[in-house]
Amino acid sequence: MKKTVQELLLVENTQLNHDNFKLVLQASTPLPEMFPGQFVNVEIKKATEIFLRRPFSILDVDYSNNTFSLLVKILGRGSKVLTTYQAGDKISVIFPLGSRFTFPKENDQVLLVGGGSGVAPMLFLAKTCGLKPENVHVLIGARSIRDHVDVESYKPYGNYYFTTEDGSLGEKGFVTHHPVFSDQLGSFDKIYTCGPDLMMKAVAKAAAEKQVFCEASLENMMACGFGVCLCCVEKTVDGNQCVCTDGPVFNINKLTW
Amino acid sequence: MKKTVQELLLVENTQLNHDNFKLVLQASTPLPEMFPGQFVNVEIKKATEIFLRRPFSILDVDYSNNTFSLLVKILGRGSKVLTTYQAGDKISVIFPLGSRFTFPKENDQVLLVGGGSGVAPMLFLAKTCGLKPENVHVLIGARSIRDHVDVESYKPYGNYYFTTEDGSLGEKGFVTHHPVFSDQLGSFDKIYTCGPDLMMKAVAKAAAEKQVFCEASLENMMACGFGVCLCCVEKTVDGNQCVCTDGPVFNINKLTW
Amino acid sequence: MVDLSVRIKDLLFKNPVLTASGTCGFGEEIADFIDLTRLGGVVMKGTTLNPRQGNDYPRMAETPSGMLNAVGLQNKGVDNFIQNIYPNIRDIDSNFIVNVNGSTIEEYVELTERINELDKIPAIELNISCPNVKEGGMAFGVSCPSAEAVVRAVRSVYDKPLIVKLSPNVTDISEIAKAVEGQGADSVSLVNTFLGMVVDANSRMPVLSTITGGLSGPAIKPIALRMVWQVYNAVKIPVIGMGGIMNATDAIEFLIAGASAVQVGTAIFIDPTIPVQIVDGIQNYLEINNIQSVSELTGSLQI
Amino acid sequence: MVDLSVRIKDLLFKNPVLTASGTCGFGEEIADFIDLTRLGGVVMKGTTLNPRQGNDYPRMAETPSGMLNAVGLQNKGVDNFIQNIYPNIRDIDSNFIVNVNGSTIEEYVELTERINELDKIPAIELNISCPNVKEGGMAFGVSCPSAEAVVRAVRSVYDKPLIVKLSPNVTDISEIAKAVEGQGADSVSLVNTFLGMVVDANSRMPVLSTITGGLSGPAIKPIALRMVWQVYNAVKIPVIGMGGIMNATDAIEFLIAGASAVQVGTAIFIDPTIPVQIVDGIQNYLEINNIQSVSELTGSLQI
Ligand SMILES: Cc1cc2nc3c(=O)[nH]c(=O)nc-3n(C[C@H](O)[C@H](O)[C@H](O)COP(=O)(O)OP(=O)(O)OC[C@H]3O[C@@H](n4cnc5c(N)ncnc54)[C@H](O)[C@@H]3O)c2cc1C
Ligand SMILES: Cc1cc2nc3c(=O)[nH]c(=O)nc-3n(C[C@H](O)[C@H](O)[C@H](O)COP(=O)(O)OP(=O)(O)OC[C@H]3O[C@@H](n4cnc5c(N)ncnc54)[C@H](O)[C@@H]3O)c2cc1C
Ligand SMILES: Cc1cc2nc3c(=O)[nH]c(=O)nc-3n(C[C@H](O)[C@H](O)[C@H](O)COP(=O)(O)O)c2cc1C
Ligand SMILES: Cc1cc2nc3c(=O)[nH]c(=O)nc-3n(C[C@H](O)[C@H](O)[C@H](O)COP(=O)(O)O)c2cc1C
Ligand code: FES
Ligand code: FES
Repeated sequence: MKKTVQELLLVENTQLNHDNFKLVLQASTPLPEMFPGQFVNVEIKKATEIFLRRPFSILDVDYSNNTFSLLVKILGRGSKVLTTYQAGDKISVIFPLGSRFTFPKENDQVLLVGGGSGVAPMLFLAKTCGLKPENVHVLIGARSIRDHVDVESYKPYGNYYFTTEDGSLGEKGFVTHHPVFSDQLGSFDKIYTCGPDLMMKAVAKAAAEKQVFCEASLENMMACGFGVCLCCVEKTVDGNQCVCTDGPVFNINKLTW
Repeated sequence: MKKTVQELLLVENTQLNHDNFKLVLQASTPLPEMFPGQFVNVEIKKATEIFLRRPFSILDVDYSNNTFSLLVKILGRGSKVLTTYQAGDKISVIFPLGSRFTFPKENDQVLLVGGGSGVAPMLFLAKTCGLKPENVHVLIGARSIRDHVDVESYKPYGNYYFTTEDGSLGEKGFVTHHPVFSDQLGSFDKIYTCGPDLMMKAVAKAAAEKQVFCEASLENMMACGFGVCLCCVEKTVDGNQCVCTDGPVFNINKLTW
Repeated sequence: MVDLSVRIKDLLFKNPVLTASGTCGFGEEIADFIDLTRLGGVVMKGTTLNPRQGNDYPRMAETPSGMLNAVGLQNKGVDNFIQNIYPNIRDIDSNFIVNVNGSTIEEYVELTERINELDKIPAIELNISCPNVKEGGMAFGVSCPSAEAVVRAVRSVYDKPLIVKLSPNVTDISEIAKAVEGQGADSVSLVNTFLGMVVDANSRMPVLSTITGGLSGPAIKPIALRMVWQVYNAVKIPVIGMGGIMNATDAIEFLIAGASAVQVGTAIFIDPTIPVQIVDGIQNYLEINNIQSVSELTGSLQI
Repeated sequence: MVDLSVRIKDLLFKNPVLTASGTCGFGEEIADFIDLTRLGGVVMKGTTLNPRQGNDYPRMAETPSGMLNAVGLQNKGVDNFIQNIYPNIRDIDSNFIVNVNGSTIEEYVELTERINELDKIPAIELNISCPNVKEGGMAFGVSCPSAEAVVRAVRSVYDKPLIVKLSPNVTDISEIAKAVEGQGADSVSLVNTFLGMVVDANSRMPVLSTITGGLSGPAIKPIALRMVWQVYNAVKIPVIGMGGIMNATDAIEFLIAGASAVQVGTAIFIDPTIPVQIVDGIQNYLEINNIQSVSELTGSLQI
């Protein structure tokens, strides 16, 4: 998978909730194969004082149309401006970047735990991991129902569970409070997680305790995204590693959390 | 005329030729009175690495709609990005700025000489100077017909003459080669000019020779536009003066050209 | 109500936001846009003993997130200031500070003495860091002995608060700060502009008539902030921070890094209402964070 | 055909565009994006005698038109370089230059000796200007005596082209340049990053784990350009210019101001194809302007 810098065409920008948008980008040539966990690095030109690119996970790929999509959550200046782009705009993107989740084995029971901007790779993994839907369990946490991203189109690929901090959707509390997590964790063969640091650390800790295979996709701040700046490092048992090339997906045994 | 910083609404952006656009901006409150020669300073946010505002002359004002218009010619980065703004966009503008042309006396015969980005104040002056149309003579120079800005809607306010360097519209050559200029200059009571430095200097020289009253509107580079940075200075017989506050309109006797 | 006031020696500022010299004229020029009495202070355009025409046009170049200027202290001299400006500003309820410049120590001293006679000028800012003049200016501010010499001479004729404005074009700004503190400066303000240059690739000429000019604006903010922090840790007198402040968050960062007050410069060119927006923004920040007094922010960096 | 080649001592560069140390790994990392043989040279990631883990995360902060980094010379040490990197790059047709770092003069010398054994490393860049390490680094580069001492020691064991990379965090960079020229440096490259700082107003903490870091990118371009011009006017050895170069026009400005070659750093993070675009852009500029050889541009500033 050769990395490239390409000017892509924004073909769709759909607002999903108050601060989440789905952007669909089209290449003029066939896309390389891209996998859950991988990300792209997006240039945001329509703004003063945004200098670096911003990384976003791949949410989905449609090879037949040369398109892929991103789930963009407004966090700060860059993500905010990006969500104002309109169909027809050109956007420079570097892709595909980073490592991928280890796909499960046939008949594995897997739990995917996502939150915040970490929902995208979980949905993409659910869709493409190759398991029967009944073996795929996706747990999504949000602050409140208004922060929840509708996952209707991903429902065919797994079972969905929700938590919200205020109880407005699904169980009240954090993802770790959901019965599928708190009661059944040991029954999964593999756990995958992406989201806020605190969430991932809680998931990793519980997985480690139950000795379940667990991979987390980190979102460290990046300057380049392709392994030259050494800014995105995470401490691992093998020393500092680059989240953008050695990761973003790490087996939790590698991490020093 | 108090200067203000306001967020204005772009209500129209019309492409006039390959590199000229007319932008119409609307205020939410009544506009102050604004005069030919005066300008506004526009913030251009939808671009990386444009830091300062960009000054543009007032092309026209419609007090009943709280709108005024600008004629924007693409010169560099800022003007280019500005012309991509769309109706509905908000733009921060500081206005009104600078000095105004001295209005002619009743029955004066006046010649207005404009070129390049200097056409706007000439059209505004023709429209608002209060003379009978037959006393107003507007001479506009361009490189070629494709650089020419259609002035149809200003035709009722005066007589129009054109020069192009390649002869594709009107007389071939510079404005100074047009008969209305070369033959009749002495017959005018007042001459007004705005445009490229070289053009204005040639006009000023001829006017001085014939001892005709002449005002030029300068376009020195500006940082602030309201007299605090002292960056826009022009040498005058009274020392360095600020084009943004002492000008942009200067009587040519004041200038050291 | 939170307390926004700060003190430099015995001079009270109603809030820590001042406008920077050379970017707000004498205050009057921005009175259309803001109520000057809302500002902690106004540091007026650099003044010299005799009138100066400044440098030739072009004096300005835009740069990424900043600008170069080479104004070169254009001003009408101290007599004009006393006769034509001072009467207009003397009764405005804010601190109008004169930015004092000279080509020689004698000029600095003589100008200071003239300003000293003006009751309603509560302080001076001694500019030993202008990069745009051939004589004096920055030359005084880049070595300890010369900085000490000017400050000593001016201190001997001036009893009101003496702020010394430092140049960032030095290896170790905290050494210079300590040197001027040692000569009795009541405060240091930093930074003045960085010496920079812009070339036009087409004409192969410098853009500025003076070849080099002074860089200001957000581009320099990270360097200025670092310098404020270093100087704060080196001296006991209050530090006035500036360099690329565009909004309240920027200003708060300078306070946290060690500034007792801030100056807003180039931002005024972009929007002259920014200084007042910053006053409001700081107040808001204090309220949200339950901080009683802005002075608690100064040097509150957690490391 | 215009001639893009430049020479530093007896080393030929096919064109004046190099990638800057710490921004292109060892070249291989950007080989997906560009053909490395199109580059004049690749200055590889800063190398030390022993492996270094570098500083803690966070090591990076975006700033207006720039960024701070505090990587702190993370690298696997010279042995790893010789065993695992050198074999991959030795036959690529470009100049792969090692950026040499040490905490002590002895370390600089020992590392240089190791690199000297590598046939296909045609030159070293001696980094006496890294602002992100506690020992050595910038400390050597901000005073003439210490800069002279390192260069003298390294020169005595190294006969190939020796480029010395200077720090901009000094009062007078031309003094440092003259000092290292006096010790036999074949070229100076400048600038390394400016010491800066970013504070998070909410947490009231520095953003970088190291408090301060090195500022790079377009923000620093006007200052870097001024320094290149000053150094060009002060020394006889060729100057390699860098600091915020984002496109061919920027690069040409550095050449005009006095650089014989340029390095492209932070721009690579934005678009790794920029260095090659710059090669093409310079060629295009020469053709349009009827200039035979890029070396005619060097120092061609009309003043
Ligand atoms: C590999 C990877 C994949 C990602 N995938 C997605 C995705 O699919 N969808 C999505 O919405 N977001 C994703 N993110 C996060 C996204 O990159 C950030 O939200 C975005 O860069 C924020 O930019 P901004 O300009 O809006 O925020 P800024 O204005 O730059 O920053 C706002 C605040 O957020 C902090 N911040 C910025 N970026 C990060 C970060 N990466 N980690 C922690 N704090 C940060 C800043 O320090 C600042 O305090 C991903 C990040 C990485 C590294
Ligand atoms: C009082 C005043 C009134 C103006 N009225 C109009 C108007 O009605 N319509 C219009 O189209 N333009 C007008 N201009 C000119 C307009 O401001 C510039 O074209 C614009 O600022 C260029 O910005 P840019 O970002 O596109 O160019 P940049 O990318 O900033 O610059 C491109 C090139 O043009 C040069 N340049 C930029 N601005 C100026 C300038 N003001 N004078 C000389 N050279 C310059 C730069 O040095 C550079 O070489 C006016 C200028 C002034 C001062
Ligand atoms: C156009 C201009 C003129 C300036 N004139 C002066 C001056 O006369 N005296 C002075 O001490 N500083 C002067 N400065 C420096 C500013 O006061 C301030 O130190 C510097 O611009 C950094 O702050 P900023 O980035 O907020 O502008 C000037 C700056 C600019 C941009
Ligand atoms: C992330 C990063 C790492 C760097 N590492 C090194 C290094 O190891 N050795 C070195 O001499 N310079 C290093 N530099 C400095 C660059 O080589 C260059 O001097 C500086 O960034 C200015 O150029 P630029 O603005 O084009 O990036 C580094 C710069 C960055 C941004
Ligand atoms: S972001 Fe540059 S190495 Fe990972
Ligand atoms: S542009 Fe600032 S004084 Fe005229």
